[in-house]
Amino acid sequence: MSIMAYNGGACIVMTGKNCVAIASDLRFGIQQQTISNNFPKVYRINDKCFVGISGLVTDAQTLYQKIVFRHNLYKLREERDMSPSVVTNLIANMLYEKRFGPYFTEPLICGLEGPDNKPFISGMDLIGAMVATNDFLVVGTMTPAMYGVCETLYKPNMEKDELFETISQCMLSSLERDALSGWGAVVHIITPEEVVTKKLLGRQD
Amino acid sequence: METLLAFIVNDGVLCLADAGITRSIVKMKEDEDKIMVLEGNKLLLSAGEPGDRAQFCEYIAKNLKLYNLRHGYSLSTPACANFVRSELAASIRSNPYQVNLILAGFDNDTGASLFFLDYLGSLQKLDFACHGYASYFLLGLLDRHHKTTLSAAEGVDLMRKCVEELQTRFLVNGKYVLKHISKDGVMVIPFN
Amino acid sequence: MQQHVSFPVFGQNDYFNYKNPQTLENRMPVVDAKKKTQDPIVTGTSVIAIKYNGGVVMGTDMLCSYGSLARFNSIQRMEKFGSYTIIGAGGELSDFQSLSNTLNDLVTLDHCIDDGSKLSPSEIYNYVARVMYNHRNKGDPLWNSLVVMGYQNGSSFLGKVDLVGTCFKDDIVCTGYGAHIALPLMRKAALDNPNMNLEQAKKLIEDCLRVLFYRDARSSKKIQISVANENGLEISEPIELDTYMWQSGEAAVKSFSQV
Amino acid sequence: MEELNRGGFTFDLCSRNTLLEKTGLKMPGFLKTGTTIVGVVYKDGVVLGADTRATEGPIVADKNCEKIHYIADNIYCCGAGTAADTEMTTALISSKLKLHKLSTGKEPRVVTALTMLKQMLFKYQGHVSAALILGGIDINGPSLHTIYPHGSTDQLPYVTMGSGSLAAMAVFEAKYKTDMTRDEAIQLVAEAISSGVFNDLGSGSNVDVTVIAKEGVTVLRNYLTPNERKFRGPEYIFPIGTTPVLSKLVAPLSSKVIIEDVVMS
Amino acid sequence: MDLKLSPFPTLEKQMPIEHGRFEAYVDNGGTVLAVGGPDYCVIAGDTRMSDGGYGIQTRKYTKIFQLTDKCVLATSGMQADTLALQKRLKTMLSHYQKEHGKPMSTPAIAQFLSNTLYYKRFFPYYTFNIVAGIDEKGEGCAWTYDAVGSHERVKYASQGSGNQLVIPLLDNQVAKFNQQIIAGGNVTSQQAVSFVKDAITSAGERDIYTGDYADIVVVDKDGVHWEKFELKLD
Amino acid sequence: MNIDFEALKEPTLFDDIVDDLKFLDKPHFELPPNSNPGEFLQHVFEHPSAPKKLEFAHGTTTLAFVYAGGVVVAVDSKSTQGPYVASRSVKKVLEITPTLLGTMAGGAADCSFWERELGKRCRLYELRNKELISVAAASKILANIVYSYKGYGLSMGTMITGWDKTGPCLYYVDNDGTRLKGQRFSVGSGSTYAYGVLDSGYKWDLNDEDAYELGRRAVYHATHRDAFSGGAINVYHVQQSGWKKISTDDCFKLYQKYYDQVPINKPAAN
Repeated sequence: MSIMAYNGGACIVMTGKNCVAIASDLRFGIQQQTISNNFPKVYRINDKCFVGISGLVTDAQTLYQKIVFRHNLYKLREERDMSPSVVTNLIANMLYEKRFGPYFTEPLICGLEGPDNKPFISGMDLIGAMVATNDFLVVGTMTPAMYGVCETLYKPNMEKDELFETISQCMLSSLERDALSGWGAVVHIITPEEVVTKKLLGRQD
Repeated sequence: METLLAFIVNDGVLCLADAGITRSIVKMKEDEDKIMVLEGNKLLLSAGEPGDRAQFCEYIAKNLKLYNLRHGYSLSTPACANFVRSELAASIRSNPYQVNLILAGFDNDTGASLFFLDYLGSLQKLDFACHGYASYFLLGLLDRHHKTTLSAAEGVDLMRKCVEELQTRFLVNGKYVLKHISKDGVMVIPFN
Repeated sequence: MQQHVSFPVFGQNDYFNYKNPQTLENRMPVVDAKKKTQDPIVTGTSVIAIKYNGGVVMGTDMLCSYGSLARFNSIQRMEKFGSYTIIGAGGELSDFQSLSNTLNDLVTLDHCIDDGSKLSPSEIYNYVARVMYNHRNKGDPLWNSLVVMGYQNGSSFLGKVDLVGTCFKDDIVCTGYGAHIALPLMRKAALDNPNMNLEQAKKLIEDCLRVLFYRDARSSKKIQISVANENGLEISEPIELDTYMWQSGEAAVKSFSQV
Repeated sequence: MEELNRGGFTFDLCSRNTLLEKTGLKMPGFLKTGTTIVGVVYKDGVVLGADTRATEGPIVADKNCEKIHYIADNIYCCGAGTAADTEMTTALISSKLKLHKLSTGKEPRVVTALTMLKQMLFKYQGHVSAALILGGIDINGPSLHTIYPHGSTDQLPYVTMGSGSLAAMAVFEAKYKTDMTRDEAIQLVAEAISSGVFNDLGSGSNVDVTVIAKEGVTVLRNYLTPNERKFRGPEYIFPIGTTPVLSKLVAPLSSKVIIEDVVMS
Repeated sequence: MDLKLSPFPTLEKQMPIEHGRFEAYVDNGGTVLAVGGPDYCVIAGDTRMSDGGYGIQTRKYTKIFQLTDKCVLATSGMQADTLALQKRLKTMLSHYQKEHGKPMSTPAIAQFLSNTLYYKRFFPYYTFNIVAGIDEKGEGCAWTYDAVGSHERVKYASQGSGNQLVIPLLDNQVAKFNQQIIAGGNVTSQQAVSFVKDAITSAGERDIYTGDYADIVVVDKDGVHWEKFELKLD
Repeated sequence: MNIDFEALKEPTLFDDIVDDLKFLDKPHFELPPNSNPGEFLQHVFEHPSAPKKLEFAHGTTTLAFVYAGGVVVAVDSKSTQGPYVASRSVKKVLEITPTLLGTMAGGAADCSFWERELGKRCRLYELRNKELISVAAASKILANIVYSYKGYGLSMGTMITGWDKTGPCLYYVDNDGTRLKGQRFSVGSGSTYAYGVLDSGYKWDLNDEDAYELGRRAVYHATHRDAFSGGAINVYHVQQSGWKKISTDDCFKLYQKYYDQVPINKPAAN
């Protein structure tokens, strides 16, 4: 078993029209034993930036705390929130610093960028190789399944409700085939006006 | 081969730990207390290398005390859990502690809470938590029978059911220590 | 050599009296003393071939290497079998020679039967594929990549067989480094000119072998080109490739002292 | 406490990671660019080319990534190998070169970038696995170099790197001429990259080309896009309410939370 | 002293690409999938055959093999094993036809393939199979296998290098998992073909071993209908 | 003594391809070349340039227990290949004969092939002896077969159960050749979780409905905790008259039922 799959976990980010969505599963397991079915992997950095971290849970928690620490310093210094692209660069550099002894986490970043709230998503591998696209990104224990459904079901310029249904279906369908992630899912839709969080009914086996 | 088990009941948390210390094939001791009381309102259950366990738990206990002396008040249970997690996650990089932990506590404003920590430094809040091979037998059983609305007496009965199951199916058996934490503080409940 | 364990169940009267697969002679296949090719010793490199509008052209160089030693520099790596088929071989030379013995026996047998029907390229191709696959199953592979080409009754044949028995037919076939270097060039050429004539095809093969000579350290510039078409089979005499004007790099390398 | 602005690699997780590996867990792989990257010198400059596929094992992780990195206004660099290494190495050298330029007040030379890169890669003895093609133009005219992960370098009129290097090199060996025109050079580079894209599974999607000439740099991002998706069925529509939802929470934005002064009475 | 007189210097271990340890198995990649309907079955398979690494050996090797006029076998994995398996089945099916005077039914073929694979339990065929077609009642059916013959009758199936990409999509669009509102009724075979094309195109987008062309095969009461379909060549 | 003259024979042209035809005579197992069959599959995929390892369908929670009313068998239906869920609809109760049931844990192909074979042999026994085979004998046949393949790498953990002259009977048989008679067994990766629930709720004189629910619950909680178990839960009941399938319940539905989970946006009409 890969270290990345030790605790299980899956995340998807997807863009819509003036909105972005981020979804994660809820399992926290130790190898094949499920410890908890209430462990969301999405963290709020600020109103317009969310980070999903899958991989080894201890590293995800450590990394999240470090990001928040840096973000707070940034806020103290600049009196503004970090934009998602800045968060991306920050995390990429933090991860690459540990090139030879990496954190076993793959973060996804999503949010709304700039004054005109352009949807922004990005992701990276465990040593900070950035991947920036404008449709969707996935990480987790069963990435092929997630790529497969997203590739087909994604369409550009979705309204927020449509985006919610699409990302939820992508998430639930790929969890259906993943033994190490699942046990329910949570979706956040980020729009300039509000952040809607919905907990999905998902399989518990 | 050690067993830690804790679950929330309606007035607090019940914590059970085995009382054995084994070395290779020898049973060294049968009355070890693996449930440490922290500042009167928290219980730290630990399992793992005996040396690491003692060192780490004492380190945590003394630092909590230090915090209390410096600030004049104690860490809440969730804050304590986060402190323990970051200490574990930091120490594993150089000097790994091979300890698995459960932290239970009762705070006057938020009530009872229970945290699961593994030796890597993963933290999760739960209604019931179990460490060791025993978890393979007990998690299913607790899923079936545990409710947070159980009274303390019913909780003790459930503990007995768990121990009974271990005695039927688990290779290793010995004595156990049971503690209950509530707004009235920590109480050791006679068991075995 | 015992290669199989009988299934202990079928066709027996007494269900407790089955042949026990654990008994010694059944348990282990006898390890025979014959040395099996697990490492090629004297090897030929790429074979490349392409179909054109009236047949097939194949080219190889003539070098057989012993590790990094250019050991034998005038080996013909293509051979005719019967009236319609040529096989080109890369990989272990001795394995190809042994295979060619077997195939020649097959051709002789076919000749002796004298029923007016002759072995077609596709028959030989299928036979070779089975031989290679069965050798693989015995853990005793013939360490070759073979290109089978032929021309019979107005249709061209071109196929490849490798050491585990993988086999396929295609319009362009390359083995060894050819599959990495020549194949892209030939695919592009075939795309640009789908209806190639013999001259163009020969030129293409020659060009590709030249590029292979530049980049494959186990190749030589002494080559042979064979053709299968309505005039029958032909394997050319050795050809010496003319190679590049090496001065071409001068311009860019003139400031090399900086590096 | 978090150390800030310290720079360089840290190795504090290494011993833990070895420990984890000893428990039988497998180390994960990194994002790789299978890649075909090429460069060619023509009459008045250098043309660099790259495909745009990034892979994670057999899965395409990014269909349109950028592999031609900016080093300086007159120098660009193509990267193959571990994606993070190529990105970070080129970014680092780029910033160092900028500082160099600011302190000397002169246009950076290609060999300066080359030396910085090779010294850095040699220092890490191949563990930073970046295979690079460095192209640029300076007072000595156009020049083109390859840098291997261990720090060895060379200078040639036409070069290829990556898993598709053989396919691309075949095109160069067959069709390279000295003193090509700009258009010929772009054509040749595009053909070499296409050769990699279509024949090497590690390379794919689009062709990026960057032309570096005396007059300036032309970045032809997605110069060719031969691999657009060919078929799409009817759209998949999920009516609102398709997915079962257990709970919903609408969090107002913190900027919209109005904190009113409490009026003292 | 150990004096050796050997005719040549000792061989270096570094060999060109083709040399090295003998590997009994090669994965030639590719994706196959099947969707069964009320009176038809759609089967698709790409035609790329890779060399186990980054090379494409040929762009047009079909992975679908017709067994009877009601049943096809779609296989991905090692091509040499696939071919041996196909030949073996073909021989046995023609034996059956001669002995019984009728072709073997699709469910019988499904069980027969399972046994055939299990006889290679200790030296398995590196093949991933789907048997699909229509059964005696005329209903579309598919069976999916693991390498040693564990099999299950299913409504839809996929195998091969793009399996994990395709299957959740089928779960979503054919089985309609996790959906409270399900629009649309029975799927016609044209709709199924269009969907299958979409699915294999998506697999080709993300799986490097899937591509070039695809065979789309429809099995219905009139027999087996083949169609060629273009995928990406990169 | 037999002397092997095989080596002295002149090789013929078709020696090489004749292996392909041997299967026509008689079914048999083909063995890997020059190696121990039990280790072959481990070694062959070790090399870095070897293709992806073959993953056979695996995983499971199965249980069976004897009580006053007969035997209850409850199983999950998930099959996994590594972390990938190959299926959630596997039939893990194998209906060997109208009176005998077997369960499947470990290698799916191994279990289904050999229990199918066992079914054939039991039927033959019945035809020869004009009486049903006892559960003891049937399980012994299976144990003997797999024992004879010890070291070949078979993987199976199965329970054979039925009702014969001696009453309800339950045997556990695995690939090592272990064969145990007992009252309660649970096999598979999720078995320990199931034991926890089963032991705490088991009584000899359960009524039928409670017994079914106990089996179902035990497997349900195992599927929740064990990543490699899940799908639907099948419950069978072995009675004097033979076995009867009681129910198939999807774990997802059971979860919604046991924990009263209703979506807030549930459509009214459906």
